[in-house]
Amino acid sequence: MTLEAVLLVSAALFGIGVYGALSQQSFVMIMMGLELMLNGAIVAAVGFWWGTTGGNPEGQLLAIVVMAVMAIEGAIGFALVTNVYRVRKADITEKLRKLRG
Amino acid sequence: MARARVFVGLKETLGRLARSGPIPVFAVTAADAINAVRDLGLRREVEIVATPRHASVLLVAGRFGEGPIAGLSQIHDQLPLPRLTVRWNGEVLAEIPQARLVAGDVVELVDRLLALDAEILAGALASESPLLPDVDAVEWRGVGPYGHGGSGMTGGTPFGRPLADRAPDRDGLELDQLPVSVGPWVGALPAGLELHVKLQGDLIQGVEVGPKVAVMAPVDAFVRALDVPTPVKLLEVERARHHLRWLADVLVVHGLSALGLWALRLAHDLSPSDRSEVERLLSAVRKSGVIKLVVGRIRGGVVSPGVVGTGPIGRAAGSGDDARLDDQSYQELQFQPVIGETGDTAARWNQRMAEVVQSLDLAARAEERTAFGSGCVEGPRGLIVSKQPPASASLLEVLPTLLTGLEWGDAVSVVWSLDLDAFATSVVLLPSGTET
Amino acid sequence: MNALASVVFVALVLLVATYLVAVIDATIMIRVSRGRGYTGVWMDPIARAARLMMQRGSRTERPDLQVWFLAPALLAGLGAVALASIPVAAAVHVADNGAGIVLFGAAMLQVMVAVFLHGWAANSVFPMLGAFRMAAAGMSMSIPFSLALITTALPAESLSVGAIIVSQEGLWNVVRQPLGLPVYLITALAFSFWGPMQLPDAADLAGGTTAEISGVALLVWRVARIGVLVALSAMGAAAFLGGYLGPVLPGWLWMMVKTAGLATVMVWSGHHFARMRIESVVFLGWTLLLPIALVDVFLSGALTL
Amino acid sequence: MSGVIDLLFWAFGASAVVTGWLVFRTDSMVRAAYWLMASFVAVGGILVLLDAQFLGLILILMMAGEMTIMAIFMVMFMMNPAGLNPMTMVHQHRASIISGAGAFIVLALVALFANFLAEPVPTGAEPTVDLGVELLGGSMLVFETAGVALLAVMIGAVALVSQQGRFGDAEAGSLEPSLETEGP
Repeated sequence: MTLEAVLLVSAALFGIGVYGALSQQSFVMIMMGLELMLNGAIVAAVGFWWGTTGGNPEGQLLAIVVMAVMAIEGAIGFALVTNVYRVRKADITEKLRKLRG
Repeated sequence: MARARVFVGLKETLGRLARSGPIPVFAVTAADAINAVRDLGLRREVEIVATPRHASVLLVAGRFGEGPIAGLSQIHDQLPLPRLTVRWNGEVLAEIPQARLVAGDVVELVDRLLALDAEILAGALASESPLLPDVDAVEWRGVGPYGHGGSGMTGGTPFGRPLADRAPDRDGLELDQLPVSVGPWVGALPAGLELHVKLQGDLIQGVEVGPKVAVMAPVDAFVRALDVPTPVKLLEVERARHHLRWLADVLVVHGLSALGLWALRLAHDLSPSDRSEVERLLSAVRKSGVIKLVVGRIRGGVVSPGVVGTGPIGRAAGSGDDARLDDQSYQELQFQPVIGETGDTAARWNQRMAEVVQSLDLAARAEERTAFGSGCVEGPRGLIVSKQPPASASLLEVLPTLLTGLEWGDAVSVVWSLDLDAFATSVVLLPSGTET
Repeated sequence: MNALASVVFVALVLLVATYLVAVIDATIMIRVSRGRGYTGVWMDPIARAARLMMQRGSRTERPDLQVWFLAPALLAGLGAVALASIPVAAAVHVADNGAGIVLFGAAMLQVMVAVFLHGWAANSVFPMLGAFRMAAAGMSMSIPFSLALITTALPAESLSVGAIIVSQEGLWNVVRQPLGLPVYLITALAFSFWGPMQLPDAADLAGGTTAEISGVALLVWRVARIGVLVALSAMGAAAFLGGYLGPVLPGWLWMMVKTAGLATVMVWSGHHFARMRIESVVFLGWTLLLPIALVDVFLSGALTL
Repeated sequence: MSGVIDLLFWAFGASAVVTGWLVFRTDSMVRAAYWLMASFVAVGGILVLLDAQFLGLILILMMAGEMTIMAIFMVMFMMNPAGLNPMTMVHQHRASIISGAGAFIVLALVALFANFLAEPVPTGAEPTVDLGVELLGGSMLVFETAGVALLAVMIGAVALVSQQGRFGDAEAGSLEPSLETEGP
């Protein structure tokens, strides 16, 4: 288990996340792509903390911040999806041509 | 070879062990067998289960009308192997000719069940094969470029199946509405009640009551009292027993199966001297919070006296109408009906629980008095008049308006609190058997 | 080798405890229902298990088969993982690493997932409603649950269950944090979906998520459900009642007694309190238990400082 | 021992990637949500292997709730969430594949050929304790900021979804947009 290996896994997760976020039509699936990208970011952050910082806890702190970002993304994302659906009856991006109300 | 022998030995051991436990039975009951099946549930050798998936024996009890019994074949095929069908006190079934016929009381039935179950577990008796072919109700076929069929992402009939249609809901969203039909034989609802429900999540958006199952009307003490003056003591004990059995059912539905079993035990051989025990049960029920914290919190489910004026439901809604008031011997006993106010679910619970005690009290003071016999009787569900459908029949018509807008759990509570006669037998038989 | 031994150990403990809880449940059932003179209590669970073992499984139309079969196993595994994070005696534990209590919490929150999948995969209406109920109840209860649990780590200044037990040498957490145990027990009922919180497998859903399964699947599900209850009771004993600490008797026996006590309380509640409405459960979790749990955290924090 | 660790790591890594990939390959929306959770659980395992037990376990703990919410949203908003009829809901597919692969390749190259300084976590360190001290010590401000941000988000989310939001009924001025593209 080397730092390179950890970063490879993180890169793969991030790549899949990019693919998902760009390719999916459903809002919720797009959010899943974003979550997957953040997932890769967490792996990378903890990997660096483990491999290069000599156990400096601020590395872990970064991962915690990423998790907070994840939660924020989830909450705001779901709120927006719900509201958009309520107002526009749209659940896929194609139904949202313009973002004006 | 050796492995085979070990396997057989293991099966025998399991079978012997299984025999020492209760036999899970799923019951399909006509109106005249409901109480018999309740008494069956009191026996330790038997356990009445709420879904055919958990049962080893399918029990079809009582006298049904002409024609096939709704949904019976599907239920039979839902029983896991090894399975067995027993027909109790009724004609041969058109759907399940291989069903074992049993006539007689609970004791005989239990003995027969034990014997048959032992044979099945030992493998001496072949398990019943399915009645219906194992094919999909509607053919699944792919349409369109991805097999999602028809118009765009949302719509069309994927694999020939219509999608749930969308409808506005209370959150201002427009979400799927699942059309499902429940019953007529499912543990969550009274026997014989079939509901076609539009569900949004667990919110009921629309209800239709399915067709009634044709059954022979039961002839109980109250029906006999239509033309024969009957001892007040007997009538009131029967009334208390009816309410206790209702209480047993609703307690089980609300997750209090132990208290429900207690109520059944009390109802089984009830006498006016049991009053203190009954009151102990009722206080245990009140302590369980089922009235204050569960059914008391349900918004809706109110039945106004205009819909049902008589019986516990009417009295719970504040109508003082009670045929016993017009009867001379009840007047001698200074009978005054218990009258509620709100007419909601909790009120119906309190009403029946109060009437149990009142009936036992009346029965204790009744001595040899007799009552009724002039063509109209105050039954446990309300006024019974010969040549007329029972008052409770009108409940089935108002069911849709009562249930729409409730969550499923609340809807079930409301349905049970009505003490529905789901068969709503419109024909009242006289003891002679001649229809009036 | 060591790993294998610990797996076997946990599995055995879980099985025995499950059997005992089933017997306790049957006993209370008999007592409450006034079924006098019944002596088959010890045999009853075995007989039922044997019957289920002889039953064939059942199929619905187009179920999510893999998920449907895996969900009971998942639930059982979660119960085992949770149990593994709890020391049964001084320094006798399987997986109580630096953050044992977080491991326990993670396993318990995954119970919600197992039940949801179990109900969803059946492709039938009652199981699906049960799944949604579990999601709602689990969501509302998870935060008070985690808070009440994590508060016990404050006096110990460590997240390891062992350290939490040791920190109660002088004074048990049930006294030090009087709000903790009630909140924990109520939320534990929700996560073992037992008694008043038996929503996903409720009778008004004709068995809920179990309405469509039979045979071994049903057996595994029931055993796993009791296993989760056992794990929750054991953690309650460890985090609030001082775990294996106690005079005279050996530690493991104390642990057993306390766990059995809490399990009995929860099972007893199932026969004496009616099933709550899902709405009340959500209301209870968010508006009552959450503030109480927060007060619990603040008080305990102040006391610890 | 390190052999076992490596084995576990590769097992977790592979399952994290594979399940992450399956998220976008399955038809059933509930499966998609829980494949994602499986990916997170595997990552949690990796974090535990990387001596960050607390982070790994808290990740698993968080994701149980979040992914259940995801699954329910999928069931709410997608037609045919059970995937009983196969469908692919993608646009600009090739571009997405290319950019995804590109991102992976770039990051992988960085991972393989950049040289990082090697200061592993000293053996015998207690990362959980250190993290706790750090959170409520040196980096308290960061931690508190994250907390406050979450609080703000909660309030904002509630304001957004509540039918009577700050700006009146959410229904106000709603109109069904057409799927046709306006203009050339």
